[in-house]
Amino acid sequence: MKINNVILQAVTKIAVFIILTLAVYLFLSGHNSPGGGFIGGLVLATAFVLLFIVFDIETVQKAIPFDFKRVAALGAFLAVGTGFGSLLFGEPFLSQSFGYFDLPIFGKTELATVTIFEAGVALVVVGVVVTIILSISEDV
Amino acid sequence: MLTVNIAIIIPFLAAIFIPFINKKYPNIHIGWFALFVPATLFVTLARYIPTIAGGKTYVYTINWIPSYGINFTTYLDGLSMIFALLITGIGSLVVIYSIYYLSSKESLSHFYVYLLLFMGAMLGVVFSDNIMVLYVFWELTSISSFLLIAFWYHRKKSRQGAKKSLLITISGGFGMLIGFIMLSGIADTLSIREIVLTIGDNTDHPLFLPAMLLILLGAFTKSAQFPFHIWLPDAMEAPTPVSAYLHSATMVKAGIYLVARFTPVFGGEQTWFWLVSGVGLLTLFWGSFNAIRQTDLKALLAYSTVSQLGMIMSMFGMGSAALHFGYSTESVVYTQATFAALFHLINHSTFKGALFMVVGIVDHEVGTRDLRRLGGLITIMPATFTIALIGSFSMAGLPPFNGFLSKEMFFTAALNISQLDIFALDTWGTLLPVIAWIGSVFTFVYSMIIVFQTFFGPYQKEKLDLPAHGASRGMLVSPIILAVFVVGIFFFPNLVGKYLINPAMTTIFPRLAVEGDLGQTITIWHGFQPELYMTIGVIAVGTFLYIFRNYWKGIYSLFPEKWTFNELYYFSLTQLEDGSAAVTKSYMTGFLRDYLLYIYLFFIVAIGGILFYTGAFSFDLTGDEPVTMFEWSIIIVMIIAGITILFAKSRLTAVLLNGVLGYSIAVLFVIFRAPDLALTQIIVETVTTVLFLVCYYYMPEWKKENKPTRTKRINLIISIAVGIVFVLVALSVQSGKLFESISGYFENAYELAGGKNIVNAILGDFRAFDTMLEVVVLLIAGIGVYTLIKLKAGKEDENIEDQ
Amino acid sequence: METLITILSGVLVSVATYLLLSRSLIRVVLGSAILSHAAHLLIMTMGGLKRGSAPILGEETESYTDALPQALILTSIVISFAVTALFLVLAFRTYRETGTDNLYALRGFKDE
Amino acid sequence: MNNILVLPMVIPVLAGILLIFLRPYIKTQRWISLGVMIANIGISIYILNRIQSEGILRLDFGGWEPPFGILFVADSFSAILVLTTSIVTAVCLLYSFSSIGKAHENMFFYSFVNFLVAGVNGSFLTGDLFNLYVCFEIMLLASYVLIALGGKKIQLKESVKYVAINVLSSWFFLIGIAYLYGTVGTLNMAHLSERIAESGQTPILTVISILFLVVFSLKSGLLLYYWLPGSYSAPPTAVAALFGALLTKVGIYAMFRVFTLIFYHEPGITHTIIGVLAGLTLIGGSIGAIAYKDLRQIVSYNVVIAVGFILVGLAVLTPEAIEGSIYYLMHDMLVKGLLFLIAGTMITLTGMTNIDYMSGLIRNYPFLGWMFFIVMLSLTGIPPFSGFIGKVLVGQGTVDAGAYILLALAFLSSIFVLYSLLRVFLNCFWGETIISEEDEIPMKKGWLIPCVLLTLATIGLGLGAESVAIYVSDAANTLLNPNIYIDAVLHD
Amino acid sequence: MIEIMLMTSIALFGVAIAIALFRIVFGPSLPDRVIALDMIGVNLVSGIAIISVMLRTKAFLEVILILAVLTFISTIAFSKYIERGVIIERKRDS
Amino acid sequence: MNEREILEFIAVLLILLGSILSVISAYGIVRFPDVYTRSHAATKSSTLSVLLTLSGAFFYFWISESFFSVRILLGILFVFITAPVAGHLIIRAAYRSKVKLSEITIEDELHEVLHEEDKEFIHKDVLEKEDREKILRNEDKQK
Repeated sequence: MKINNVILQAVTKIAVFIILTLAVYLFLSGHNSPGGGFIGGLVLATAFVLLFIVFDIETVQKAIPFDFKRVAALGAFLAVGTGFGSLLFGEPFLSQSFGYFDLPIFGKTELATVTIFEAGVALVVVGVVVTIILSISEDV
Repeated sequence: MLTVNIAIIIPFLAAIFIPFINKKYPNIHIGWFALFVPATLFVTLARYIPTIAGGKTYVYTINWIPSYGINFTTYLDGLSMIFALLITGIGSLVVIYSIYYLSSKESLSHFYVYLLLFMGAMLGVVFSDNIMVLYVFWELTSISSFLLIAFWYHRKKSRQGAKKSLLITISGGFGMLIGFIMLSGIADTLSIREIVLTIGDNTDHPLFLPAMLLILLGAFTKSAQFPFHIWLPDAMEAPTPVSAYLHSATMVKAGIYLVARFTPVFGGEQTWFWLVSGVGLLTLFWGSFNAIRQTDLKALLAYSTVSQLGMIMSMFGMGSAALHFGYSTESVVYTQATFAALFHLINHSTFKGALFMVVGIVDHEVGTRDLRRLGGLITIMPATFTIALIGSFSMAGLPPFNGFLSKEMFFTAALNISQLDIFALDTWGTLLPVIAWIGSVFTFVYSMIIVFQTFFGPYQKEKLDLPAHGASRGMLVSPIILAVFVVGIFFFPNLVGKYLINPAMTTIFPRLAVEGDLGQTITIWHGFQPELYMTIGVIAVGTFLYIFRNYWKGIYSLFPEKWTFNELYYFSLTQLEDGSAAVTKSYMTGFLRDYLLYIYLFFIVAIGGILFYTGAFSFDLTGDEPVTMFEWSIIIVMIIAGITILFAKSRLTAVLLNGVLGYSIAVLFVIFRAPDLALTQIIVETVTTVLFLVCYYYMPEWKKENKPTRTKRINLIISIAVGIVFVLVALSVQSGKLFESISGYFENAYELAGGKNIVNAILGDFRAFDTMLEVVVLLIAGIGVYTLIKLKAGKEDENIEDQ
Repeated sequence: METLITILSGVLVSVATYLLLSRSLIRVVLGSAILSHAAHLLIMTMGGLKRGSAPILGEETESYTDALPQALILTSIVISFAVTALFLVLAFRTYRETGTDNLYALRGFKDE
Repeated sequence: MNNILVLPMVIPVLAGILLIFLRPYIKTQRWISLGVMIANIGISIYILNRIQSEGILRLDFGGWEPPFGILFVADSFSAILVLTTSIVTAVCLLYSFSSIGKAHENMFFYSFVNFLVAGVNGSFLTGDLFNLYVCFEIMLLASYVLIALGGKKIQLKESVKYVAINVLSSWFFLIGIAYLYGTVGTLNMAHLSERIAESGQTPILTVISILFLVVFSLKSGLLLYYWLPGSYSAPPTAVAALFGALLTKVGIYAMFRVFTLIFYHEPGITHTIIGVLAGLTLIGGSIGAIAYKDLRQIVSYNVVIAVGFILVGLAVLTPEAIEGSIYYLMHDMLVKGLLFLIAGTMITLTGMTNIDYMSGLIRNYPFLGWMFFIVMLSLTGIPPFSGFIGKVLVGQGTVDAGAYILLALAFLSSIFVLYSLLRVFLNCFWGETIISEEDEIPMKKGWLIPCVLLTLATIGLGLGAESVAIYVSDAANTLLNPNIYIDAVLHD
Repeated sequence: MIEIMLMTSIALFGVAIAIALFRIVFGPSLPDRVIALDMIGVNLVSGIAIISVMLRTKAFLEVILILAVLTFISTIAFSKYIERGVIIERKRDS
Repeated sequence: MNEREILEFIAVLLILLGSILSVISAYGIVRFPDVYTRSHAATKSSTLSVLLTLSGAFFYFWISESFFSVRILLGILFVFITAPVAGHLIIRAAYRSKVKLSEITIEDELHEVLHEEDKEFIHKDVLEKEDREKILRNEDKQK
């Protein structure tokens, strides 16, 4: 007997949208309020987890065709790479810098290398969490 | 003078080249190349005899590890000269002998490589001035001897003998190393010469005695002194040239050398005197006594070697008494024991080498060494018989062979020393000549056995493996040369005395030597003295015992096989293995609970113990913040949830309760003003819960633990104790805060790092390295999970690893 | 508060210890997860509790709580998550491969 | 700027990440990993020499002054260990090329090895206690995966225990850090040392130091070595060799660092306990080494003995003893790697693990046999191989300190090492040949060359002990005078 | 006044959580427990909201949202576990 | 009391109301006889309580600090959307896994539709996990 999942799937689509918004918000606001790469990444990962739970793996992967191992590796590469970036400028490893710029539309904006670092962190978190869950689930 | 250093290195270099030469000229017996090395060295060294006899010494240093004073310093003096000549001289003869003894089917290049290694090591031992370098070569002799004994390694007996010799000699070597370390600590130098110079001021150092004992341990094990002699008979599994070389002429004498070398350091001490001469005499007695019962010719020779080594050792011990006095006419008398020791050392090498070679010939030509099967060979191999006769009679102490001279001197020395009134000699001194005499009687008996059992009596052809025939000429060359020396030294003993022994005496008694001459003249005939009567007694009683040996052999059954030291060795080894297997398996259960239990016990005992031992526990509530109602309820919820996990009936309940714990901790983080933590905690908790759920579906249901009540009780006690220790330490830390945290600095995060969220500024900037690494940790876990699940062992991989 | 939290984490430690000492692999994994909870609470306590406001600058306050332990816990949470995940999967694989989750049956080397 | 300090750790990390992308290209993976190790050898030699001329080097990450940021500190001790690690890993990698198999290589094997090395090197270099914990975790996670990689039953069985025990020990580490932070309020090791020196080592600090002792005992296998024999005998040879050479050494390093830099004020308690533990470890290891007939077990217990031996040096805390321990540490890393490689090769060649059933291998594989012989001598401490100088110096140290029981145990254990390996040699290599010409599995060059390299290393280290003497004595000097370290970190 | 009201309400939430824990501990069926967990989650959301009000801080507002999201996810996960055993399916076909 | 304080008071009153509701629903979850009835208490009143509390908090921040919190609004929205679905799912799961109904239940119309295969109406808390494993293992063997 087929189990009807219409309600759940309908709600999930909205919920995932909310979660994604939240994830992006948390990631960006991390510098000045709770959040940051980790949490952003984790929330993003939970969005995926929700998708995997509600839909099935194949459907989700058709929609989001990433190899999450590579996503994780890319993230780690970014995180370590920012450290290397400072080597190029003769600064100590992992030196972060930040500055305030007057951008035409956004006004006074803070740009920091930390953001790249944090993006790496977030990617790793997403990649790893999804990889773990997928690996286990596929192993039946 | 570089020659000495080079003399040590040449054999090693030659050893490296032997396999290559062997490959290049496969038709020529490789022994001829090997012979070149000892022969050249012998000649080179012999050229120094006159200058050394003139009192000159040579020192040369090559730096090895100067930072720790370990340098390759060689020292050529009288003592090392004697040994070096023996090593190279007998070495040359043995190589010649071996060329005819070993057929070219054997892996000759191995044999000569080992032999040359040994030769180099041995030269290193006698030439080294630095005790650490001495130790280096010392162990090398053990190793090369091990390799030589196990030359026929497919034989079980060879392997066993090699193992025994290696274990005993290396263990003794370790003892010696510790002794050397202590000695260098006392004297603050590694050079033997300097130690000899400075040791006089340090004889009351607390480490002096242990150092002496440990160094003696090394010497005794190497020289097969009682009770470490057990390795030598088994070492006879080696090819006969090896036995002749290592186990009679050279390696076993390394221990003697060590005693001689350290006599100026330790001599004059009562312990040294009694240990060296006592053990020596005991070995003399025990070795000669046991030699008689042997039926294997080589084993007999092995025991005879043991006893002869004991004799030499005891003479060195007696001679050391002279150091107790300053130079005077009396003390010179006592040094003659040492003189005799050196003299007998040379003599022993000649006659024992000859005898071993004879036995090798017999074995080679007849195919057996069993005395019960041998007999009547005199007609078949007359030349061999002659050499055997010369060697045995010399060993028995009969004129006109060199053994007679040294035996006489040995008696003289024993008698002289027993007259002394130091070292409690007035009570025990008479024992010395008595034991010496008894040992000599037995020596006489077994010497006769060698000659008469082998060469006289009925010829039992049916018992022999090979048809007997005369020895090949080449094999006879070396023993004949040695036999010539045996006789020659008897007639011209003072040549040896003046050129070889006197300089060595100067080395052994440096303080006496500066005062006057220590040299002696050896006379063949010195009138009707007690020692002559003793010799006559030896011959009379010995002949009697030999003729009636079948009547008294029964006493050997008084010493059953089980009680020998040899049996003790095997027994202790098997016991050791079984015992350690039992012990190890009793705690290495492979059961995780047991392992964790050990850890927890260690934790409780160590931490709890120290906590109370140091009185570190303290408790202070005053700094605490007040607790509100909500917090109470959260904490109580957590405690209940935690304890309920233990009693949960299904795995899902447990996971759920774990989730409650996680979420509650998140709330606590909120209460403690840690928003980032709370966020992370709840998400991580959820993901973990999902993981648990995903995995647990495939795992068995949470069964009730069928553990004995006792186990449960122990687990409970341990858990509670761990919790208590944990809390006690935490409380003590709370009340024992010493410093303010450094984190005030981070409150300037906005100026320093441009972030208002301090925690994030720490993670992303101040301690970004941690974050970077933890990302890596996460990555490893992720990829690791993937590989764990994807890479499964195929059936074909499950072979050996699961035994 | 500090004492109370310390005792709470002590209880968690005891619970985790008991779980770790059990025979069933899944209990051991759960025990290891609870252990990390206790450690995090302890680190939090060591920095002092409820003093000052959340470590986010800009909110008008005179003092902030100690931010360093929070950063440490954050790192530690992630690491223990990684370890727990790996351990869990390992337990799972072990069960699939050997057919048991009883540690007594998983003793490994049989004596030759 | 000392950015070069971070390279021994970051290059492997980066390589490990890159190799994930290069998954299908196995050849490339091999050469990259090997290249990384060789680069690390060069870098660490450079660092080592710079330390001699400039003193201790440090790198503050992100430019944050200690004690606020994290930093890497390289003194001679760490640099020596980094160098040795790189050498051993390079050799083990070389061995794995021809032994580990496609399936493993395809499953990120080289990435994990790189991560493992990164963790090890990070642990050696870091100057921050919490960062040490993180580096430990990197190393441990990589080792968890490596030990189970392949998924054989025995691997899984042993890795479960290994992981459980290490999770517990990491937990102890974490609470130790928490306690220490609660008491002293800082994490930088030099700063910790300074603050503790200022306030004196109060009783509670001593208790905490014992907690750290528990942690590092677990990691290094000091008395708490129960996990070691099982888990070291489960993984493939190349991995086992890496473990045997590296893992316990990190624990030993940490113990040396912590108990010479931070908790050195109460040697009467802490170092006595270390001494007792070292003695017990020597006994337990010696007994274990002769208890089993399984080659892998014998080899693993030899690791235990070495741990006890090295820590004897820390327990007596005299300059000679520390120098001896450092020598022995280097020696042990090289030789244990070699021992594991040879033992693994023997098992692969014969398909057996019980030494009673192997026989006469030397006829088929003479080179292997002689290298085993050399390893045996080297481990026993027979000169002129590398174990000798360490043994002598530790002996001198114990004599100076009057620790005669430890001295006796240390040397007696060497006899047990000799006996256990001699049994292997006599049973397996000598005796009647059991492998006929047809059944003989040909020895691969790829197995032999790494062994030869390490054999040369042990001979070289033995004969050329003088060439490292200045580094070792500088390392010992730094360890014994914590102020040198503190000044370099805090008062520049 | 406001303070007291807030204190009362947070205490009441504590009581509610404790009661829900009773259901988790004693079951009897799994769905009972899951429902109770869901309820605890929701109550914690409220609790955190009150704490933010009490502390007059905006730092925890994210926590509220996240907690709500996660409660939802875990409830779904649990219910799927109960219903089918499998949480994540490779391909939905039943 | 000015206008602002009154508004604040109302906001806090909402919160208090929510808390009282939560206790009531907690009481319900203890007292009701079976899982289906309990879910009423847990999902309906509990959701209301959280909505009330969150609105209270939202208004409070809006009034006292004039901070219009999108996050709380999002939270309210989220709870509002998901709570019923969660309740629905869990009860469906309960029913499908054959959690027994209370003794006092009069009629079970769904039974014939969903559980026609087992007429005996086996009362079990959850489908036996062991059975599932057996099936799983059999499948493995077949492979």
